[in-house]
Amino acid sequence: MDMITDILTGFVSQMQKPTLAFLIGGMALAAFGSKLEIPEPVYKFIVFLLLMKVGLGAGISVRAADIVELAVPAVAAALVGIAIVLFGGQTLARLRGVTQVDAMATAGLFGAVSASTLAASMAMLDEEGIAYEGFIGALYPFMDIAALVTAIVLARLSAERKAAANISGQPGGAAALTVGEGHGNSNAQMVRGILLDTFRSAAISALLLGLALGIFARPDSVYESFYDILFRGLLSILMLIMGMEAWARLSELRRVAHAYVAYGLLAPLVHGVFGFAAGLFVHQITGFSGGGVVLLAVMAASSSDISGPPTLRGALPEANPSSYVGTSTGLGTPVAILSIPLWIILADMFIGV
Amino acid sequence: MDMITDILTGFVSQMQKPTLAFLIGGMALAAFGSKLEIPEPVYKFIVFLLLMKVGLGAGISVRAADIVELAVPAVAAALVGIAIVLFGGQTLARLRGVTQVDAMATAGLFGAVSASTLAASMAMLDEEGIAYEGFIGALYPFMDIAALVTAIVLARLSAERKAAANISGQPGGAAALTVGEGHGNSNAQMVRGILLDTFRSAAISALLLGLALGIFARPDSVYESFYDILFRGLLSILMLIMGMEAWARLSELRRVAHAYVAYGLLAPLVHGVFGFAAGLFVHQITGFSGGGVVLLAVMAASSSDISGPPTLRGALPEANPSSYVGTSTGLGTPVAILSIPLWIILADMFIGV
Amino acid sequence: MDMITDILTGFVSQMQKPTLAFLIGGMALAAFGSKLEIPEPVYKFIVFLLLMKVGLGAGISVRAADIVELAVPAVAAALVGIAIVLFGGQTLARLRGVTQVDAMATAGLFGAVSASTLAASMAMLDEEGIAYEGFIGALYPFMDIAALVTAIVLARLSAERKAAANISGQPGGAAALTVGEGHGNSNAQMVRGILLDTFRSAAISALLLGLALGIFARPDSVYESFYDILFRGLLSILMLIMGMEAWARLSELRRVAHAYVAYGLLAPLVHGVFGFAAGLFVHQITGFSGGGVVLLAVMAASSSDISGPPTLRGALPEANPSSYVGTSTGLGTPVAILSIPLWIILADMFIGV
Amino acid sequence: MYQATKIVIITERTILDVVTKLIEQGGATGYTHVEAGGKGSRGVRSAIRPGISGVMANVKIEAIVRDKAKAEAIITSVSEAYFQNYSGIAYVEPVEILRPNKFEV
Amino acid sequence: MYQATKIVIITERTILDVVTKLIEQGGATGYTHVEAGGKGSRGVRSAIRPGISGVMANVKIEAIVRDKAKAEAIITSVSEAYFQNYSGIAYVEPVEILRPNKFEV
Amino acid sequence: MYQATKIVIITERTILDVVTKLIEQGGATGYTHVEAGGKGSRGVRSAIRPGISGVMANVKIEAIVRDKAKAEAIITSVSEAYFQNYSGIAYVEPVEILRPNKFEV
Ligand SMILES: Nc1ncnc2c1ncn2[C@@H]1O[C@H](COP(=O)(O)O)[C@@H](O)[C@H]1O
Ligand SMILES: Nc1ncnc2c1ncn2[C@@H]1O[C@H](COP(=O)(O)O)[C@@H](O)[C@H]1O
Ligand SMILES: Nc1ncnc2c1ncn2[C@@H]1O[C@H](COP(=O)(O)O)[C@@H](O)[C@H]1O
Ligand code: NA
Ligand code: NA
Ligand code: NA
Repeated sequence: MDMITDILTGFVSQMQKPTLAFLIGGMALAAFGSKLEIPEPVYKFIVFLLLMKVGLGAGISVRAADIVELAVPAVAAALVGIAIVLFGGQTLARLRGVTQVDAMATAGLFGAVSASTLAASMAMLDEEGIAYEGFIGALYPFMDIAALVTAIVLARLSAERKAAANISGQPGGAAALTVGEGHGNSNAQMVRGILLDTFRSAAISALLLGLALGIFARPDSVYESFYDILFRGLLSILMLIMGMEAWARLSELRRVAHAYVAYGLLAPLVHGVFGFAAGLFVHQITGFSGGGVVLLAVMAASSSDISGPPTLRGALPEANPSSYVGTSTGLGTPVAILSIPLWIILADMFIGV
Repeated sequence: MDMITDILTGFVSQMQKPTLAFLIGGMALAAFGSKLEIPEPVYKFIVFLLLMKVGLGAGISVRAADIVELAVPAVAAALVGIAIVLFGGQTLARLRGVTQVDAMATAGLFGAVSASTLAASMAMLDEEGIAYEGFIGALYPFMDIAALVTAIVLARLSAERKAAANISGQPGGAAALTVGEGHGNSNAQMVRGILLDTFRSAAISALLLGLALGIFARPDSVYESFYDILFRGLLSILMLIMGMEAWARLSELRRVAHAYVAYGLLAPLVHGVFGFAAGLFVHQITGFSGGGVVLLAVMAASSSDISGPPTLRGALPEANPSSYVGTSTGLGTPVAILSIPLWIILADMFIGV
Repeated sequence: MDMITDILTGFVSQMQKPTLAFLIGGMALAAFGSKLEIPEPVYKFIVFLLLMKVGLGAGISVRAADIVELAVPAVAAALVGIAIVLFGGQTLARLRGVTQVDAMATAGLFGAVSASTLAASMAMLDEEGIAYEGFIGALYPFMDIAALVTAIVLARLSAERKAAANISGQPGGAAALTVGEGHGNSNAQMVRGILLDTFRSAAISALLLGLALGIFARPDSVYESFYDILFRGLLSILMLIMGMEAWARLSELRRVAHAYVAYGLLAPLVHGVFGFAAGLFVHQITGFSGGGVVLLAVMAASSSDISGPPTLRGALPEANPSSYVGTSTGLGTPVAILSIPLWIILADMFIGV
Repeated sequence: MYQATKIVIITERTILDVVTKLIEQGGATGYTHVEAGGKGSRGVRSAIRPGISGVMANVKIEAIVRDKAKAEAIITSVSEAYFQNYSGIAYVEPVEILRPNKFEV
Repeated sequence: MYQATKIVIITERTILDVVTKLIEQGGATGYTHVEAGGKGSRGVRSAIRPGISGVMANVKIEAIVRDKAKAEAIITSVSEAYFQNYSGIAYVEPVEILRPNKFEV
Repeated sequence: MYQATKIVIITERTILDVVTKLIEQGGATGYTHVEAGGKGSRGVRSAIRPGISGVMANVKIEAIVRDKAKAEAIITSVSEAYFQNYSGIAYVEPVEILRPNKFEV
């Protein structure tokens, strides 16, 4: 009885945290049919500022980090991204009403990383005074790119296999110019093309720019006096936006199989466990902090909602965006954000934070 | 002679206050034909941030306030909103060239509240170090919604009465889908529909969201480190925008009766007196502060220019937007903002601030 | 050998300064084909805020400045603007593939001032702790307007002379409504019209508004708590934008004569010397600071990329925007920004900073 | 190629939702809209400076319908329902389409 | 339904005001414009990335006039006045309108 | 005035670049595009609220070509290449132009 009260009290106090409260507020507004909207140019800019903040902060820390300390979690992040895609793609494709390519696209987004979710978890750790490696932001592209590339490559290979089996092919498919450049015939060329598209996407470019400036320039003063100061406030607005957006995208799910709803609700938790386990492993090897383990779990749990969808829309035209955008933005992101406290509690239990 | 010099000096020093100076600067720019423009997405966002600031601040204070202290001014605010509409609608409708529905729409906007004017008065009180109840922002929706709903209901009832008298009615009117939802046949349904539309409007939603977050979550840290810090600067830009906007909307008044010009210039002062009197009354009962009295007077004096017009355009299609937007945004808002110092002086004379 | 190492080290450390690093980062992103974009409404707003900051800061200082101290550099700034146009127009018009009107338009932009470059140089002086007169921002319109008006008037007079010689004229030219108002027949009217257009342009209006508010109102508190605080951070983003923009506009130069490339690369340095010399002269007369000399050199070196092009497009329709926009935004601005350290070094050598 | 009719309605941004509802009720399988500014009997309106309240913005709505009579019925109903109180114009144009079944309910 | 003619002019955003003045002088009772991007003989132009100065933005302007001769006169005058120095194209299309008096001066 | 054909393609914003490439390959000398929203068989799409990822935005692309056969060939090729996987419609309209050589390659 007491425990239930405890859990409930704990839950309510978690939901009162500004980050989670703004997310829930956004969903409530949208559900109520409010006409409030944050204009598109504004949220694009907020996302850019947060990514620059994460990138610059990571870049500044990378300068001082040693190579092993960095390389081990980076490899772990990439492997987690790949594992999520393999596991998620397999699982989803088996479910009723889900095509192979839609399964891969959806798993690709869930393997990739959500900037808003990562930023939210950093803010929550800061708030609780839990330390984490400053360079963590640098792990984002490893997991994100590994997941997207794996998903696209596997989906294309499977489509080619199917097309080879079924010689007639789709009419007109041959006439289409491939969206994006550099997609050649050989597999190596294909991977190069996908990589290029991914690196050029708005979110990855902003993050890498911040990283590069953090490493090679001396942006410390402007980082502290501007990007870091505005971080919390801008994040509160982004949470509101993600809440409204989640509600708007949920409606896409009415057009697709029920399997996506189940996946969207459960996958963040399962993937978070993948990330958490990888984090514990890195902790063993390099002394990675408890906060670092939390952030790796959150990255794994999160699903891309800004940069991933257009990359997939270009690379896998046959995949239905209603499925993957609805599942990721409509369910994956709010579930991942709301479950951040879970990873903090687990990390505290396993290794102390 | 001395007194005139005193008044002139006082006037000049008031106009030098950043808030008023930016407003006048905006009008001057527009009058000069400047091509400077603050992009629409930016001012939408600024208005949103200011409303969130007002709402969050009020919500945080509401937590600690007692119910009577809150309820009395809330009821007063609603009554003032209704009184302004009744009084203003009567007055305007008697003037030459003003139809019944245009009178009601215009009085509705003047009964409602302008977020920019309210924010400007809070900034001026802060600047002068005059205290006011933290929960004042929570009174905004009471006055705003009471006024808009009263105006729309009265205008519709009078139109129905006229239509019943004049059976033939307007051709095609029957075919029109009502703008907004939930407007049924019975009066109760009508009021519900109007209320829903009002609550869903961008400004009221933002304010209520801020209030709810302030009351139920713990946004104090982000409120102080972001919303409150940016408040003064963003307000200076909003004043500039309101100045340019006022000038642009003045031209609408060339198309409508002279009566609107007189109303736009005088109504803010008369309505302010209504609000001021109500404030004094609340002061007697609950010990409401002098700053609170000023803010109630300013809310009454102000006229809605962001959220009210689209609500009226949807609910009262026969009303001419040139009349009510021109009168409110073109004249009402600048007059209300420029007369803020008046209420401060009066409050100081009557009860000390 | 040592000196070369010194110079290289110095160069690398200059490029690491946040301002320059963000500029280079922007160029790199665009060159790489990144899809990152800062939305148009956002950069319009950033430019507005920086111009307000420069204007307000200058206005606040002007209050305390004496008239000679102000008038001498203002006249110098205007003369430098005119000298650049005369010199640049002559030089360019002699080169192969450059028409008279294109030469004048291009020289006009280079005589005018770039808000982003001026803001960058102020930030760099602040960073190094080098003092400069607070009113310097007030010199901007003198140089800017003098240069644009000179260029437009000269180009029009030369076109009229040509038209008089070659009576047949251009077909249809007579039917065109002149873009902008107030362009009459007599030369005085023409100059009035051009001046009006220039004063109404977004950048000059914003700067003059800031100046006027700084002089006549009391915006000191909001200046310090908002405009000044956000300055460095917003500038870093503007530098990124200018870098991406420079890369995008470079492609315009493929359509025009090679002469523009040479001019775009060299003119900022030559014009900077004009400004520097004028600054030294003012230093002799009024004791103008070393920092002030740097800023005068930078204004001269810079070329307008926001406000100047639309003014020229309206006033000189026959000039090819690919030439002047490509040369100024594509080459002039990055070269001028990257050479700011040069003027600091020179000022230190000549008079100490 | 198949004959079809394009309806165009230019009106106030605030009534986009109700106008498109009428278009769909009239039998169109879809519609497209773009933000617009303009000038007509009720003065200048602008997509970029729609006034701080937005009531001064226009929208241009287009719908392709197979049947010309249907097209005319739609613009007549929109016109009767809204153009007495709201700014707006409406017209139709002949077009040719590739996939006729896409535009039939 | 009544016959009328739609004028379409696609040109540089910076000359919107003067072009619409010519359209009104030519006898149109109104016009509608939308922000546009595009590509033609003078290269790529964009509504979303119009360059930091805005001189690289396009606008698409439409006006309905009753009389085809008037329509042709308007696009001829715009074309002669501006298309030597500014980017732009112009064309006309037949349309059918409901309320002919709305489009007559 | 000279006869010409206007192609109109309304499709997903993300494939603007590849569609305009096909249009140019088909022999058009230029094109114009505007941001759009709309509704069709694949649900509601919006220019102002294109979703945080932007994949829910539409674009309307127009190109004038002299030759009607060319116009039909272009929309057929776009339709075959993209409309199986992407939202979109395409149609052509007759127009009259002033300067025929401007639209010939
Ligand atoms: N002759 C016209 N040609 C094109 N658009 C027009 C015309 N007349 C009106 N419009 C458009 O329709 C809107 C409403 O017109 P009105 O109801 O006459 O004010 C205007 O703002 C214009 O966008
Ligand atoms: N063939 C065409 N079809 C449609 N729009 C065109 C065409 N040619 C040019 N345009 C538009 O007109 C603008 C100016 O064209 P231009 O003067 O040829 O550079 C372009 O930016 C396009 O928006
Ligand atoms: N009947 C129609 N009339 C006008 N536009 C349409 C129509 N059907 C579809 N569209 C537009 O084409 C887009 C894609 O349509 P769809 O592929 O049917 O989802 C929609 O979002 C609309 O913008
Ligand atoms: Na993930
Ligand atoms: Na009021
Ligand atoms: Na210069």
